[in-house]
Amino acid sequence: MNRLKILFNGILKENPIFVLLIGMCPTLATTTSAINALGMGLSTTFVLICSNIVIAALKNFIPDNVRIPAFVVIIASFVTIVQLVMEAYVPALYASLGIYIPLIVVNCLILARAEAFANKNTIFDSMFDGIGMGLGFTLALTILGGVREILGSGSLFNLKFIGDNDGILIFVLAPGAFITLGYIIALINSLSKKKS
Amino acid sequence: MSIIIYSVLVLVLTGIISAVILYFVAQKFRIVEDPRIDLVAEKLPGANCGGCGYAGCRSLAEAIVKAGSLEGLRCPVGGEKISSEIAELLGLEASTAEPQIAVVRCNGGRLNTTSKVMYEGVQDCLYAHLNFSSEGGCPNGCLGLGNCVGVCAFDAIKMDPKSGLPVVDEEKCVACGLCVKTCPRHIIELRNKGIKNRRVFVSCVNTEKGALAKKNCNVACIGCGKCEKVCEFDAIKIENNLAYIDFNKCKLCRKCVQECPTGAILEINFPPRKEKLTIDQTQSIQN
Amino acid sequence: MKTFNKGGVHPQENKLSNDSAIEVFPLPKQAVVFVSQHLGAPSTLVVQKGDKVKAGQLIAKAEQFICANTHSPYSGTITKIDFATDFTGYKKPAVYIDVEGDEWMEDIDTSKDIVREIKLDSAQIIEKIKEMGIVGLGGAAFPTHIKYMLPQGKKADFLIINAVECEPYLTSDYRLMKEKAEECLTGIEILKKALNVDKALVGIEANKPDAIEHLTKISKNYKGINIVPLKTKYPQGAEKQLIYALTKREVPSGKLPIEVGCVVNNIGTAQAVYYAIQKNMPLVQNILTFTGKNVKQKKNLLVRVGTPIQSVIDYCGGLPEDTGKVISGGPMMGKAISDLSAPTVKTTSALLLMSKKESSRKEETNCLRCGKCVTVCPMGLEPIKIAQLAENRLWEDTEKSYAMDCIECGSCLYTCPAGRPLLDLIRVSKNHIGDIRRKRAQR
Amino acid sequence: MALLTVSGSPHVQSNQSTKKIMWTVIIALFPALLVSIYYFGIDALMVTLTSVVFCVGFEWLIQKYILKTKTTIGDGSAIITGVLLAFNLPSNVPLWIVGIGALVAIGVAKMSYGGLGKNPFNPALVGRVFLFISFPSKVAMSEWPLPKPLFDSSISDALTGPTPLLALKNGQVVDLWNMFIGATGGSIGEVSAIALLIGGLIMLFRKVITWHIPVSFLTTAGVFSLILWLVNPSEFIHPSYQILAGGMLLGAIFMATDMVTSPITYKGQLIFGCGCGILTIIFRSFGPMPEGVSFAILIMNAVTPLIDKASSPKRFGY
Amino acid sequence: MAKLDSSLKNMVLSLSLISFVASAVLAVGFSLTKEPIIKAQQKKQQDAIHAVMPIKDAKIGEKVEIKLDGKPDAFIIYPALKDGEFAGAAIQTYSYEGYAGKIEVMVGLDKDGTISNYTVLAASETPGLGSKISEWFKTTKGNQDIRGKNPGKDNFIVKKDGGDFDAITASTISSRAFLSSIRSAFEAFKKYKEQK
Repeated sequence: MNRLKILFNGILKENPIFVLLIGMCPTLATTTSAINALGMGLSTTFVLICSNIVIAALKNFIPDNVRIPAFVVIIASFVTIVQLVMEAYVPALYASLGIYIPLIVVNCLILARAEAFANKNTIFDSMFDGIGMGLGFTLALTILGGVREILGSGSLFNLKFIGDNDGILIFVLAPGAFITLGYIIALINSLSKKKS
Repeated sequence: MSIIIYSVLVLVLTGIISAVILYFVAQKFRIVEDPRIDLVAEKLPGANCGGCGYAGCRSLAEAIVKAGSLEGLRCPVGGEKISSEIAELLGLEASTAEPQIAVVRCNGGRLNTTSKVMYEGVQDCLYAHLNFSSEGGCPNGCLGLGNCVGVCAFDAIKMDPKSGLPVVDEEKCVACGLCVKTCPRHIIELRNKGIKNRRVFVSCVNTEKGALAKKNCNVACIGCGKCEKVCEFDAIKIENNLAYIDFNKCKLCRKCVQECPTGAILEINFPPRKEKLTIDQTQSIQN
Repeated sequence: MKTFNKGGVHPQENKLSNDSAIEVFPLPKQAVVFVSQHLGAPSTLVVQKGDKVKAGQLIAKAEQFICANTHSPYSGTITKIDFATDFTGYKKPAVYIDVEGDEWMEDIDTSKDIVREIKLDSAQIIEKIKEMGIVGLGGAAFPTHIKYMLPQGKKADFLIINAVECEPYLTSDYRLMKEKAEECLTGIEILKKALNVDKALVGIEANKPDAIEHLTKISKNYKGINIVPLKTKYPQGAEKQLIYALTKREVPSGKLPIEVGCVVNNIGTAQAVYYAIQKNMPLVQNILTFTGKNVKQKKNLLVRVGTPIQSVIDYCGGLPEDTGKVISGGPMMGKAISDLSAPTVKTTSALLLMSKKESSRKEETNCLRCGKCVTVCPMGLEPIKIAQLAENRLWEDTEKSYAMDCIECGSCLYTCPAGRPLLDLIRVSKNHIGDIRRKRAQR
Repeated sequence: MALLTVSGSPHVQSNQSTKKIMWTVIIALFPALLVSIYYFGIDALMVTLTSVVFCVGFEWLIQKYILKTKTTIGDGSAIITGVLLAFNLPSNVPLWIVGIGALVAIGVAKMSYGGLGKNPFNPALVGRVFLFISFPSKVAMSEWPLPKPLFDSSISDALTGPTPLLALKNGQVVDLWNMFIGATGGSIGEVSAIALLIGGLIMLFRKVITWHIPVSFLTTAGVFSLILWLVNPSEFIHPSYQILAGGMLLGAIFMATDMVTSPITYKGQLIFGCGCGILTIIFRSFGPMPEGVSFAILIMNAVTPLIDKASSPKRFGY
Repeated sequence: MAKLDSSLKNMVLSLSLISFVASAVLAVGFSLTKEPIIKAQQKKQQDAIHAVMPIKDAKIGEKVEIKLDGKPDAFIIYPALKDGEFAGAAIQTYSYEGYAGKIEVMVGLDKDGTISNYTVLAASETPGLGSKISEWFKTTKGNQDIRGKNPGKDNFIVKKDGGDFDAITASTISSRAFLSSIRSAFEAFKKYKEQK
């Protein structure tokens, strides 16, 4: 029950993108299409789960004053592994996400969860937190990417549905990311306000 | 193979060097702070409402740890529970105080006064207070522009659109006292919540002489002194033509309520009496 | 033509009662005189219930530094000493007098002769001003003698007389200058002597050409009194703006005019000083403009202090049907009256009756950031900014935006096309800043 | 008798009001609209009407159903946004695109910030730039409808060609007089210098705007482009063309002077105008696009709070 | 186990151990994925070459690097050999004049220099606008198809500048850059033939 709560905490109540607003760099950069967003979300989720587990396991071994460099080393290792594997076995995805993969290292989401959760909780709790936060991140990214793709390119997961016409181009560009994100957050805030 | 050795060497060396640097930096810039402050601050609600008189929850925590006692340092929001928790944490004795609630001591409003003038301008009690007495003419009564509503951090005070008077939500009010400080006419008071939330109080702050007060407002206290006489517990005092019930002495017998000729004394959360009350305002406040 | 350096507005002048000569208002049967009618510490009552008083007799004594005497404007019996409602609806201690005849104290000269010779020296004049309960009649009711007790090391260069009357509607000073020019100028002469200066500057706005002409003509008989015509612009009559207009000196923020060697008094005050010194008559009456667009009988009245406002209205033909607001003073800085039964005080210089339509505020819309409030602010403040901070209850920030420098002339609120209550908000901020400063001083 | 009213002083207010200001601007926009109807025909009118109807409609819908506040469409500000948005679009633009532009101008640039007076950017310009970025193939900035006087049947329909600025960039010759009266290609409202100047004078006379922004804008642009022209007349355009061509006058008179998004003090307004002028010429001369007024004004809108901070008036007594 | 103190010994030990493990893991991971990555990259290159080659089943000869005057980088020519005869080439060319910097194109020419096909290897042009270069110039529509045209005969300049080809709507700069890269490729091709 408690772990379930941790899981859903990341997906809904403390959704990293829509509520906590952390990890904005990949959010804005990689959500030009739903598939890119999904790829980025899943890679981040993988790193997040792994780093959460490892950090929770090592938390007593790491003195407080070196915890940040230690976390960074651990996170960076996993990111590099993801990058190597992706380049070797899924070159197509690597081509579109490649330059953003190394940025996962400095994604605040991962460091924030390490600092705020994994460093204080058990391995299993941390794993669930990683899964929840990762799924929340992936979900948010996919929604954002989906909306931007629909508006910007007139397609979803690369399936075109408005014929030959282009979409509203600005949504594929950087300003579109900000506009879409802003309005989605506004919508979620107003919905959650109505609920309470 | 060389790449493995090479990368291991580089990374381990970086690790060692940065650990050493970090160690000396940490030594040099260590801030000595009582770790108990953090612990106490964690216990506090974290709303930073300022009800305790400090800038925020952390300031209160600092003050508590510094003072080494809870004397006069109390979080009105958290109340007894938090006080005792903090006391336990610091090994202190908790000061006990009864739970309190904000009480609006004016029952004039639109229902019991007739407007003599109209106010126009910024909807701010303080400004109206500077410009004139009130629409009904009472120089002490509620102006009804809602400064108290604006400052409440807990959404616990609302304007009743019918009477034009503020109404305190018993569930939400935490007795932080912000509205008390804000009201330019000092109408709102923190009173003990009372047994089963039952309270008896004089809902008037008008200090004019009886006739004058009554001229402007149907439910004004006219300072007649009947309640003072009927009270068996010496809880009621008349000063400046105004009765005041000391909530520490009041035993909630409700004799004064029946005695009051204008209905300025209100009883809250009591079960209905057998004989019907003459004043229907009591009900309106209860709702 | 000279004027102040920044800001200002030009509301419709509406000097409707320009042509009505000063009329003596009949004595009321019953009068209520407030014990304290000035800015500062309250005066102490020296009469009791049942006492017989004569006009000009002292009824409350100033016992503290910033304080003024109060005299009885009537002869009669004191029937009651109690609280009375002032025109804002608040209660203040007052003396109720049943008026019987019009008997003045023996040493008061009630004749109409002009006495020009000044017998007293500076210190004696100041003492006499204090004794006669003279307060500034420009509106603030600040005890006059204090202005003349210069702080150590300060020397005045100019006496500045405010005869600007920049408020729309008001004509009492104008009538005063036309009808009692000699009295005014002698009063200025006395004030000059009290201050030990040889130059007095009288600022008059250009919309009163015959007053300027008249005074200039007569002032030839007096030494060192310069009549200076000024461009018609509100708020020319504000102390700091007037000093700038006449001398190009800027009073530093938070400082008094004496900082730049000036002392400012209203022309009405000068006349009151004349009566006090030359005729021994305390301040018990003043000239009151009764005006308004719908008022049938627009008058300038010589009214004793303590006359019920309602009786003045009745005398002039009653309240017009659509009256929405009765204002004590001018439309720009006057105060709205909420209780017509209240009596007049020393500084009630006008009663202005405005129709509902004329006086009600514009519909409020969002601020357009047009910047007109900034352009018209004579103090160079940014009312838009202060109001915004005040709406967010950031009082300490309003202090940093210099809200305390506001002279409350109301130009910002007058000019705002969006009808924002700018001045209201600034006044609220000033009040809060006052609290903050008091708290700071305690620490 | 009715109750007396109590309020703080002052008790009189000037007869200026938000509504009056807005309607004056609308009247001032009329000459330019008439000229473009003359040259671009019924299309120009249709685009303008569509834009106005959508702007007012969106404002009403948003206030009524999303914000649930009092509707304020009567103040005329949405109409101005509508007209200005249309003035920045070519007359051959599809009407549904105008609708999207109106939604962005009103919904995104104005209402999201809290409505009239709170928007940091000029809504019409945001709408225009949005369309320009989003539909480059439909709101093409390279091909514009050419003028076709209303009563001249010798020219067939739907001719397009470059705007004067682009033509000049390509080394073609453009007639200055045509640019002055408006017989030239361009977006609906920007073609006629004389009509825009008349509108500006109306606003100046009615004290809706002051001279500071337009004059500093145009002077700076003129001087800066003159310097460039003197340095290299073959590469840079003559200042007289710079000022008459494109959206320069429309921007300087109607867009930059939008009181909501420009600085409040005269000093600030001069800085603002200078910034607009310099940026416009930089964008036009060194940027990839022929036009730069919209971007220049939007960028200066963004720095307006800073200008406000830096240009607060000198206080009395300091 | 209680958390370790932040003493010098603990800090150095902990951080260096973590670094050691991380680097070891990474090094191993790198060596494991090295082969597949190289293979994947080569495959991509090969695929591109084959896709643009004028003739099917051609044997690809030794690559040649050609330098041109005024161009910073070398152009790489992969000659196609049919029955040992030179039958055209795939040329890896580039232009720095794109809207967002460098674009890299693989273009196939037959032995006369007539373009058979092309593919864009790398470009960061504006999505939805400049990014259309990957399809635009092989779409049969108007004057935009460059396949079957010969830079030696046709004018590989956009119409607006007096050439033969339609530029992408609203992306003249990207179109210019693309056509310029094709011209460079032809120059390199000529030089290669001369050298031979």
